Amino acid sequence: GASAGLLCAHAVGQEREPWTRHPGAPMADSGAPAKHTAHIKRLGISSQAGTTGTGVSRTPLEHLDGIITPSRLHFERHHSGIPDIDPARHRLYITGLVKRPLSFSLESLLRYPAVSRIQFLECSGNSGGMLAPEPRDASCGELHGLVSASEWGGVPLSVLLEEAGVSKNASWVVADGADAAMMSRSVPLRKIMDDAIVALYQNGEPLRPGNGYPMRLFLPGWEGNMCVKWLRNVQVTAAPAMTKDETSRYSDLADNGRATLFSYPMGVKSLITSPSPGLAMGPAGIYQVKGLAWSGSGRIRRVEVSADGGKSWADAALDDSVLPMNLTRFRSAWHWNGEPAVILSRATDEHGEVQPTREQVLAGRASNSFYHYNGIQAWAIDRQGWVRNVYA
Amino acid sequence: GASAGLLCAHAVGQEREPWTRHPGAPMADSGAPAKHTAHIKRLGISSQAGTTGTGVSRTPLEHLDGIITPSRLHFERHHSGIPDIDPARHRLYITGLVKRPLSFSLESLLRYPAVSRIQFLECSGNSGGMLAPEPRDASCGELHGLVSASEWGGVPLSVLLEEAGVSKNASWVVADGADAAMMSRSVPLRKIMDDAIVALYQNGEPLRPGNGYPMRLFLPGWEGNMCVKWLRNVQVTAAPAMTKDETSRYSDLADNGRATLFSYPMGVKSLITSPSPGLAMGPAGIYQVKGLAWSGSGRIRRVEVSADGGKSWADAALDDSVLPMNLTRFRSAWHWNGEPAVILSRATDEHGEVQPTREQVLAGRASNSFYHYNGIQAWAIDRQGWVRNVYA
Amino acid sequence: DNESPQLGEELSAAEADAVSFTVMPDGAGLPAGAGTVATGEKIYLQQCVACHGVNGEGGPNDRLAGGHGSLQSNLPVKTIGSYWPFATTLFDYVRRAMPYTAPGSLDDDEVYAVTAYLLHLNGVIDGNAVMNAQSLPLVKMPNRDNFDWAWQP
Amino acid sequence: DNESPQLGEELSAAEADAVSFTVMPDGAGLPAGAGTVATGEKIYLQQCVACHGVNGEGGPNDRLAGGHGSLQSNLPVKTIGSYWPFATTLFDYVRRAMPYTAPGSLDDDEVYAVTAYLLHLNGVIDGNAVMNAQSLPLVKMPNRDNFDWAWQP
Ligand code: HEC
Ligand code: HEC
Ligand SMILES: [Ca+2]
Ligand SMILES: [Ca+2]
Ligand SMILES: [Ca+2]
Ligand SMILES: [Ca+2]
Ligand SMILES: [Ca+2]
Ligand SMILES: [Ca+2]
Ligand SMILES: [Co+2]
Ligand SMILES: [Co+2]
Repeated sequence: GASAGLLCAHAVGQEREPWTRHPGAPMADSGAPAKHTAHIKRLGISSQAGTTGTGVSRTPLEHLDGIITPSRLHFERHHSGIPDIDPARHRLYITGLVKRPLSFSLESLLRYPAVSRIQFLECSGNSGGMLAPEPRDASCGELHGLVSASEWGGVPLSVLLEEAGVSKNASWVVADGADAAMMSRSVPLRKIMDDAIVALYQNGEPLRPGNGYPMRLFLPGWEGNMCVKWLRNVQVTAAPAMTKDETSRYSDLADNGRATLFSYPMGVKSLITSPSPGLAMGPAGIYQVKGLAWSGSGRIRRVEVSADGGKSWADAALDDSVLPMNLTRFRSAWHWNGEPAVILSRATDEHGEVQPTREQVLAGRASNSFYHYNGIQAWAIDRQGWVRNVYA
Repeated sequence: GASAGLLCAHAVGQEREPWTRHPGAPMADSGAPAKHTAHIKRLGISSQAGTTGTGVSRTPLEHLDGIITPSRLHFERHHSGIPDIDPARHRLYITGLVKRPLSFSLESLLRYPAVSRIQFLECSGNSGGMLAPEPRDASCGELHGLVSASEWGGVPLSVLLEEAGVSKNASWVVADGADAAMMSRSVPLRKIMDDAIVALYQNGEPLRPGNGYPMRLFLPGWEGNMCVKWLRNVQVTAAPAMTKDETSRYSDLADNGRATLFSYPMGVKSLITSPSPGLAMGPAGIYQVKGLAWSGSGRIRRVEVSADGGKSWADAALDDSVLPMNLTRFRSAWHWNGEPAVILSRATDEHGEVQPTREQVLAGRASNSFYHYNGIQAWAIDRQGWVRNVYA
Repeated sequence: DNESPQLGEELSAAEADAVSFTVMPDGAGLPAGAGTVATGEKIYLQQCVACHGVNGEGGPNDRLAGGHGSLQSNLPVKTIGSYWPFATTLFDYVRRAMPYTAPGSLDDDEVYAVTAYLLHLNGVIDGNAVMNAQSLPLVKMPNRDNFDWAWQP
Repeated sequence: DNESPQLGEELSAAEADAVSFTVMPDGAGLPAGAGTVATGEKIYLQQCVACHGVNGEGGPNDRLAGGHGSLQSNLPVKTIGSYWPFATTLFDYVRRAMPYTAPGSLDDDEVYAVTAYLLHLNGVIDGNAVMNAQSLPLVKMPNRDNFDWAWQP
């Protein structure tokens, strides 16, 4: 007997599943996920005491496959909730050290040259839980779900700056958002002219409010906090503004008391998303180890996996679409013999940068300096097939 | 005055938008689209008389950008509605000319080798409205919205067939679905072994019910009807089954009374998605002409656009991700002088196949033979900036 | 393949046959049983006529008969009789999908019968013909020889 | 650029200034007005203390004072006084974002005042100091010299 009660061994007639016996549900304006996948939702939602919109929600990486994150599951990091913006009244301003300060409506931006690329966005605070002295009992998404990937489409910001006429002495911009925190970050002008876009589309459709509707800054490979959502003003300056979010936050304190500002590209990183905590293994046998690798500086060149806690490594296969500054999906078959095992992945990018160990990442850091954590992740599997976060 | 009432010319203080004055909405389990984009939904939903699930819904191409279709907006083509499948009881069978007929649960398939690729799916009946003797007054999505693109992830069907052991005399399979129509199509074994997958994931998450949850067949570049949704049985055979959907439907009748079966790859095709009917132009000036191009046989090599009804052509720019058997986004700046104009696009694929004209497509066809329409689309723009479907 | 976990559960021949609905043009997959045009007419008038019309003339749903000789005209009418290359397709499809609101509710004899009736309506078989696993594959459809294959294995 | 439709609408200098909130470390962007520590204390006790605690000790939200000398310890406490490199950041941020439930509700004098109070709480300025566009950029923060730049223009 091979099926779940649909067949009997001595069947003479045809056997059809119960849901084939009457017409199904109609076509719909907008297709919803299956009710059976309702457990696939954002994880670890948390907000500062007394607030509902000053915090994070995380992508459930362990339930996803491929290299794109459905927009509904893209992680969130808001500083004062999601503003209810009227797109007809919203304006994007270009101000500061320009010949002609300008104001753009959404409608006018839709007439500008545009590009579209599939790229990751990672909060520089992602994986901060790995600083805990003892490994936290949490899932892959709960630990590392402040990273997502989307197709981002919009107008190169350089085109708008050229229209305004950037002054010779300019070398930064200060971008701020139309949320209640008017969140602001300084961004080097060189990055802006290189590949920054004013994103209007995410995964084919207009941005969703949680990701910056009607427009956001997108800086390929750089820390998520700089990709200012609900973008309202790009003020051209000669120096960084030293905003609260680039000094008090998103700066890196060393254990000698010195701190580093402006650490921008996200480091080379990888994670095994399955097996991972919460996805129990079945009996011994062949499993597909799969995961994600990315680098803020370019393409992933190689991902190695280990099933013996790092003693030996083997190259994983990479899915076809290895795009610069995007998530790359890796896969590797693994014959699990049913004994306890520790599985790891290690990424290398096209510049030869190799993902560091947890120890290497933490060396020299202050004890609570959690930004830019990109250490190798270890999952331990026990005889029962339970998977948990460990420090290898 | 440059903004919509937010500023007055003699402002001395700071001006902040009303939605920046109080904290916004909280983080959410699942992020919804903006209320202002509620008009972006599937188009042209229609079902056979007396039914709600035997028909189509279309992707609103004119409101989208990039090369991915959000799953909620992926077109639908169902033959008896969307079945309410219990994933724990669903089985995928491999039967027919095999050494060992097999049954697979969803859970077991998740342990198999997998791949993931971004590829289009087009109903072979897409654009059938272009057969009408007079050009229909309809939008781009209403006319051509039976095409969408997704990241499709799943198990190569070849792996499952190898496990079952395909007999020497096999050269086809017959795939059927667990919908109330048990929709079935014959597929050449060569395609199956080449690049067919049992898709489990779409755009990163499990398939949605409207697109085959928990699993569907996906055949890159081939007509959508063959990519059987709710896949339940793959029966290996020595010949095609001549199912209703490959004979009565999805066959191509010529005007001499002969008909062609098994026309599989979708032809090279392109469309201007903007400007297009329903998106009114503003005043004369520069507009970005943008659109989609694809070929069922490989990569798009070139897209040309014309703004003078086909007298002269210029190469459009292609977005970075030109993937095989996927939508490619093209863009071209156009200075509209405010006079009536007819705009066209024409795609060429990597094999040198050039998109035909409407006349070329229809030559030799029966008058109501609407499958595989891939003719060049013309939009006429009048002095008021209204855009409409015309036969160039 | 050393990457495959080989988790398929083997089916007996009977189980495999029970889940496989395909009827091939040579009759493979046809079940035991039989049906007549007369029985088929009764079933049609009870279960099908509301959607496919008297004498299969269509309305509100697909027309199932007629259109003979129309394929080269300005408005081809494709029906079972005018277009379909194989009679086995009719059994296969009705067993899978019809009647629309209760597919799977007819037994094999009833499917044979309604198949016989529709073939007779289209002038393809005699009013006394009995359809079963032997006779159905032998029915030669009028338009059988007018198909080409775009894909060759 | 021959692809740009050039649809930006020009802003007057006053308009551009009104939509630009940034205060630079050199004081550029600071408005007219002024505030004292004493006034700031009153405002703080009305509008801020519920979230940031008496004397800025924190609770339920961020701690705003103290932590001096803790940066090299096993548990660094980063506050305005112990960590922030520039005093202008405080004016910039409070004007944008605080008080949390009603950002934009304080006028410029009030923002100067609460800035003065928080700097005083952190021992950075004298209780008699007045903060305005001239004095604020001159305030030297204790941790000012302990920052390196990972990115050089
Ligand atoms: C409630 C309506 C309804 C009833 C009752 C019904 N049908 Fe249908 N039938 C349909 C619809 C709708 C379709 C088209 C399905 C599709 O497009 O995939 C169809 C299609 C068909 C076709 C294929 C036509 C073609 O040209 O492709 C046949 C044959 C058919 N029905 C036979 C029958 C028979 C025999 C019965 C009774 C035993 C029956 N139908 C009862 C609605 C109905
Ligand atoms: C209702 C709660 C609430 C009130 C009232 C409030 N704050 Fe805050 N404050 C917050 C929250 C929450 C944050 C953190 C914002 C974030 O994480 O982006 C914060 C952050 C701050 C910070 C930045 C702290 C750091 O180390 O980065 C300062 C400075 C501040 N508030 C000052 C004030 C002042 C001054 C007032 C009164 C005028 C005030 N706050 C009133 C909730 C409040
Ligand atoms: Ca049974
Ligand atoms: Ca240390
Ligand atoms: Ca005003
Ligand atoms: Ca013709
Ligand atoms: Ca059978
Ligand atoms: Ca200002
Ligand atoms: Co950083
Ligand atoms: Co075809």
